Amino acid sequence: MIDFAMSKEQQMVRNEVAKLVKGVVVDTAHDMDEERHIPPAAIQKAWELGFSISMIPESYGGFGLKDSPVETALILEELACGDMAFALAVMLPSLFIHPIAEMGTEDQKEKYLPLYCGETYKPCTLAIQEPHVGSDPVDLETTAERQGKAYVLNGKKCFVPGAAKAGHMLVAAALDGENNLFIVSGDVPGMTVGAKEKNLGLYALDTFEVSFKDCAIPMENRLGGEDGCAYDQLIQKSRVAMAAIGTGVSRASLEFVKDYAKQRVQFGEPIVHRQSVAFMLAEMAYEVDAMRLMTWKAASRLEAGKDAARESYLAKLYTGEMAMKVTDYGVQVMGGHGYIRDYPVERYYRNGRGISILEGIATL
Amino acid sequence: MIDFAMSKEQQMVRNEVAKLVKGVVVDTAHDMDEERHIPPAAIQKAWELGFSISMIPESYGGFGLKDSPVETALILEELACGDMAFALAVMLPSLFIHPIAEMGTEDQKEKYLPLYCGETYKPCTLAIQEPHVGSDPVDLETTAERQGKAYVLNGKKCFVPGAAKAGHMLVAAALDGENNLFIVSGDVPGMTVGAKEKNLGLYALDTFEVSFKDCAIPMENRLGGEDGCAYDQLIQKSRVAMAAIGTGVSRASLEFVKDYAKQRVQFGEPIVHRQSVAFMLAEMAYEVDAMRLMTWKAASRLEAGKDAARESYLAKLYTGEMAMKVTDYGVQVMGGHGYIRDYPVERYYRNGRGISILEGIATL
Amino acid sequence: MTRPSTRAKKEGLGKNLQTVIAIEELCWGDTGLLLSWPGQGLGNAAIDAVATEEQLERFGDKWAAMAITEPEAGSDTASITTTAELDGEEWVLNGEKIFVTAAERSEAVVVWATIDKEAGRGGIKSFVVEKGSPGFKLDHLEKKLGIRASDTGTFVLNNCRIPKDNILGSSEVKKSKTTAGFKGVMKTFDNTRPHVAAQGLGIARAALEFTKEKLEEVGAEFDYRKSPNNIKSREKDYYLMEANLEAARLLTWRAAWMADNGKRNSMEASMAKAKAGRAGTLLTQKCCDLLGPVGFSCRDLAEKWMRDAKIIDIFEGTGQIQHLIVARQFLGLSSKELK
Amino acid sequence: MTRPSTRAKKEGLGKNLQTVIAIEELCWGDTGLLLSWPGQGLGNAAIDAVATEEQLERFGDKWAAMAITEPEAGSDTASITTTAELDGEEWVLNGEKIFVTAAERSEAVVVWATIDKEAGRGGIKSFVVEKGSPGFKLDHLEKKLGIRASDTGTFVLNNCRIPKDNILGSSEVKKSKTTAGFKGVMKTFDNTRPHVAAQGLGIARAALEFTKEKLEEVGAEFDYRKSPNNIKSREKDYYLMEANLEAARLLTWRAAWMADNGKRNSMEASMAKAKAGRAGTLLTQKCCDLLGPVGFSCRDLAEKWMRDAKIIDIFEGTGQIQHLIVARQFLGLSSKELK
Repeated sequence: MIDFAMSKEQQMVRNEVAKLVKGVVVDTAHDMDEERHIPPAAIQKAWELGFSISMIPESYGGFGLKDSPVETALILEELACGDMAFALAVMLPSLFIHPIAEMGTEDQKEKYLPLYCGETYKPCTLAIQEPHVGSDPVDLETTAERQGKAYVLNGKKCFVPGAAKAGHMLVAAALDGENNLFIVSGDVPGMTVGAKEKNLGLYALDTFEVSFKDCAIPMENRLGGEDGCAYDQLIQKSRVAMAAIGTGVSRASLEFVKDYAKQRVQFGEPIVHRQSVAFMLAEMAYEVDAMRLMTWKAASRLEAGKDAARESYLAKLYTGEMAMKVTDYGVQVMGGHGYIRDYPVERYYRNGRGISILEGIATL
Repeated sequence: MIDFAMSKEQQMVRNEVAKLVKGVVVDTAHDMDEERHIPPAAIQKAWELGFSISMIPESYGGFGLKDSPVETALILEELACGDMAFALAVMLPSLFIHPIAEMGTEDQKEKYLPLYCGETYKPCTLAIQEPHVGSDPVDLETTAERQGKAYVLNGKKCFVPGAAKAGHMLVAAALDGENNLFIVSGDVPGMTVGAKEKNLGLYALDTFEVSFKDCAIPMENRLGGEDGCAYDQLIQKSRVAMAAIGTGVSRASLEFVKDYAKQRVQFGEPIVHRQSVAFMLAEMAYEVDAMRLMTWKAASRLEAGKDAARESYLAKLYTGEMAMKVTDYGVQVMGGHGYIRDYPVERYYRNGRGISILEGIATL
Repeated sequence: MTRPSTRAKKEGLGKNLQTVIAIEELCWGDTGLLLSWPGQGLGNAAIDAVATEEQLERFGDKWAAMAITEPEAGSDTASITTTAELDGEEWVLNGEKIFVTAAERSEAVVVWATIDKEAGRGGIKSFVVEKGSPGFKLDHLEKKLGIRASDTGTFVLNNCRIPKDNILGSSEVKKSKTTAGFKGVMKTFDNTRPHVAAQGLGIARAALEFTKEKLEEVGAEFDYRKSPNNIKSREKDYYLMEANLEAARLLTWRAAWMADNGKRNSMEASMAKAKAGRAGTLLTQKCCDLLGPVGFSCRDLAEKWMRDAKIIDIFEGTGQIQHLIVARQFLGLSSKELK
Repeated sequence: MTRPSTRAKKEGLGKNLQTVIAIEELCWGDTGLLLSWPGQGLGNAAIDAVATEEQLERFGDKWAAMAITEPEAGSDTASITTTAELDGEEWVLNGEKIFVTAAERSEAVVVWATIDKEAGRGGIKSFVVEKGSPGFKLDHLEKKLGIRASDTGTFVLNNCRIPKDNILGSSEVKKSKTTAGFKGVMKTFDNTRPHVAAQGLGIARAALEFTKEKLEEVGAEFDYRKSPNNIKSREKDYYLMEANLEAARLLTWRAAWMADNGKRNSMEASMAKAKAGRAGTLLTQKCCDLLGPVGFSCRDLAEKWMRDAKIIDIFEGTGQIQHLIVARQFLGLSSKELK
């Protein structure tokens, strides 16, 4: 049944996040970006809303609610509309918690979920992307090899959010040509976390290069045990999550320049009275809507338990293209002012480029 | 030395062609398209200007002038600005004459050039393109095999202009993996010329599918003799020729809608007073100029005897993309009127799509 | 199936959505054919929307075309000059109407005319003119770039006389510049823009499916897992086209769903039309390019889809007009502020 | 090498062309650096163009920035509100100027101010204000998306006093709306727009060369023979970028060549700027995308080129302003007809 309306519950969740964003993100996003730092208190405040652990059974410390990819997509759009770096930082533990909860063995769930589903935000993360040109999350160069009672990891990851402080991380590696995830403790020998990366965007988010050199981890740390895990499903969720974030960043740019362009007077009239400006805004408006609809469609399939390979791929491809276009228009509408870091469109432009490039940095 | 000025001679040539186009093409192009026929008298009139044979030595019937790819590019733009089908029909014999003159053996020149360099337009042509998806003029499926004293051709060609009436044609085929051209007489057994093709554009131009089934041709009909020919150079010239034609078609659309849009009044003002229309025209204007400059640059390299692999490739790629965009804008500026065949932009739109698709249908 | 307005009332909600889905399927076949489908078209939509019971009785089953555009009035529908004057029990119409879809096949034409030039938009009314009315002549049919199965024609009205009761809606002239009457007629378009967008979806999907099939025949592989930058150019082009088509489809469905749920959808209808018109035009152009010779030959249908798709960017409001509508509503601007 | 106007006069033709070629090379290195090059920039261009012999003597060797934009006057340069009043042997200036390139490093600033608000454009004049003049204060420097090596600042003029002779050109106020005086100042831009376009070429070429190198390292092959639809997506993207860069370059060279040959090139200069600004922006975005992680990391320069390139689409007249100029000239429209 095709339906474009949000349920009451979905509206409630979105409003809650919007309130949080208004309270702790909107006024500080610029400073977080400048100072390349997100205040832990702000993250903790978001953590307390409990989105990351709502679907975790109560016995492991969560709320035991039904997992809802659509709801998570709403949350991510709203957070990213506030600030993309903040959104990624807040949802960071989900990168570890959700795959464990969905694909882990009983032992793995019991051992790891309670560690990260407490009242305090504790970083744990996921390492998927690799730093070479042409890297592809489904065609991994990082390998895992069975040696006795251990898996030995070799390879390099980049854009691993929160790696320096993460107690544990999931690491994607190819085992006999099949993609797998491995639970890696933050202090395992053979793993090196580099200095904080400097990137085009996301100045406020701590991301790291992580290298594995003959890094041996216990056999039981293969996610899902001997059967491995549904890796492709994680990729699908990760793509839809990024699509939701792309929608949020683009919407932020649209909303900012909409007001700006109505107030900015040049040649005796507000600049929106010119078709060249007005048509850019019209295009931004319908592309943001289209991005959201693509995201919702893919999320709905996941929510219904269906395969979303096609829908998640198209959603990320589309939002990747359009986030760049919309955030570019955002700068362009503002002209010289758009180039100055006093206005947020400059940040949106840099972050907007990340939507198509970044992989496995968010999940539903 | 970078120079953007036309020489006096070049200006003269261009003016002469412009006069011809004004006299015999502009008013009749629509009817030629509707009737899918070009009056032979019009073609003969153009033939008498002698462009196709000016570079042929006088001993073979030509004028013995210096070959000038730049001048030919100017001619092609001007003709195609009148009508693309007419331009291709008029320059048709060049497809056969020029490669023979440039790459043929002495015997081949003596035998074939006088046949086609007379006072009367006589069709002879070139068969390069193949009808399958993904066909590529440098990766031919048509083959030539040496059997005794003959080459045996097998394969299929399409969009061969004037094939039904051509006394001779050059056929591109791979011989031991190398691309070659073969001189094929119009009545050779094993060659079948199909019915006149119906195409998206170029209604007035006669093009044909031509099949070769164990078609044996004499050994001496390999262009350039035992050494073969510089096939890639023909491809370069062909690409630049198409770029010149793409510039012409696009310019025609631009010129027509420029006047239309200045006169068409809606909402109380000429539609050019709206930025959305004016900016489309501005973009069309600079893209037509850019197309021409790309064409000239490639043609200049050929004129200087340099390799133009890169420049000819980029010129065709660019004009292929932009001819589609410019002719699309042409229709769009005119709205409903653009969709009606009474106005030429409809024809330009269909022909415009041909610039990137068609291969080896024109040469310098 | 394709005439929702009257039936939808009886069968409940969801009809707009059903309609756009049905139209996509039909136009996957042929848009020209859909436009030549009896009763499908703007004329009947206008009658369904505003006719009285008595008029529905007389015209409800007649195939009605819509005649708005004039040689000097295209996008600027408010500037039409065809006149209607009441003479006793008859309206007398004079003027010329161009680009009338189903001009030849229809049984009646809904003609826009002004009953009071001074009143501007307030004076514009629509009239049902049946074929055979005195002074009503089909002047000629057009040759077009595409949708050639559909007949498009020009009517001349030369002292054309029709019964007084053939006016749709009230004959009262509202003196204000943008009256409810004119807006009522324009509102027909809010409902039909998603339909036009759906036509574009059908054409584009047909082209895309054909292209995929042909590319697969020559070795293209479509695997929704691999990074889009490492694959063949034609494969990435395909994915981008598919994504754009999906985006246009979702915008179209949303606009129709809003109408079904009683939400004002004028902006969203224009978003759908703007996106579907542009995406369909670019997509069908690209399909021909990727298909190479197969995309230029009339032996297959790719070239036809390219010709057909272009009309979606043009009729019932060009892409530029749709952007104007979206921008004005999104930004809260009047037509005077954003011209 | 990058200050052609004075030297070109001595050395003959071809200097504009030489300049744009040199600028492309320098900006292949770093555009921020070029903008921080002493004497490179609009201020010196303005002085070179209109200064008297005496003024050339005094300011010719000073590094001069240009101050036009105000908080409420961006593209609309005619609406500037900074005032200059003659008080005895001195001009007294009041106002605020933003987005001044080389604000900190320059030795003097050419400030646009009006000496008669009633006169509109006719009242706007430019004045050389030397650093250290009383009442002339650099308020702050901006943090920017790109060209971060260049300093961009805001000046406040608070009863700033400068000698009477520091006005460039005549102090006569022409009462007509578009006066020769204002046009003269605007003309400076005709000469500099191709220079700005050339900056874009340099940035774009650097990004493109780096991308090619990196793609080749992972197996991309560039062979200018094969049909563009049968190759890898990243290879076709590369070719399209290369073609667009070449198109922008040729338009830039043409505009410069016209200036060298005494031809009026205002339209062609805007064509070059419009194309180079847009092509450079899109191209550097695409390079980052194709490079994936390498395009997002600051370890390499791709991300910097993307940040730098965007300024070309904005400063010295946005892309929209350039399209306006092209359209007005191409269509023969006044600024009233095409706003």
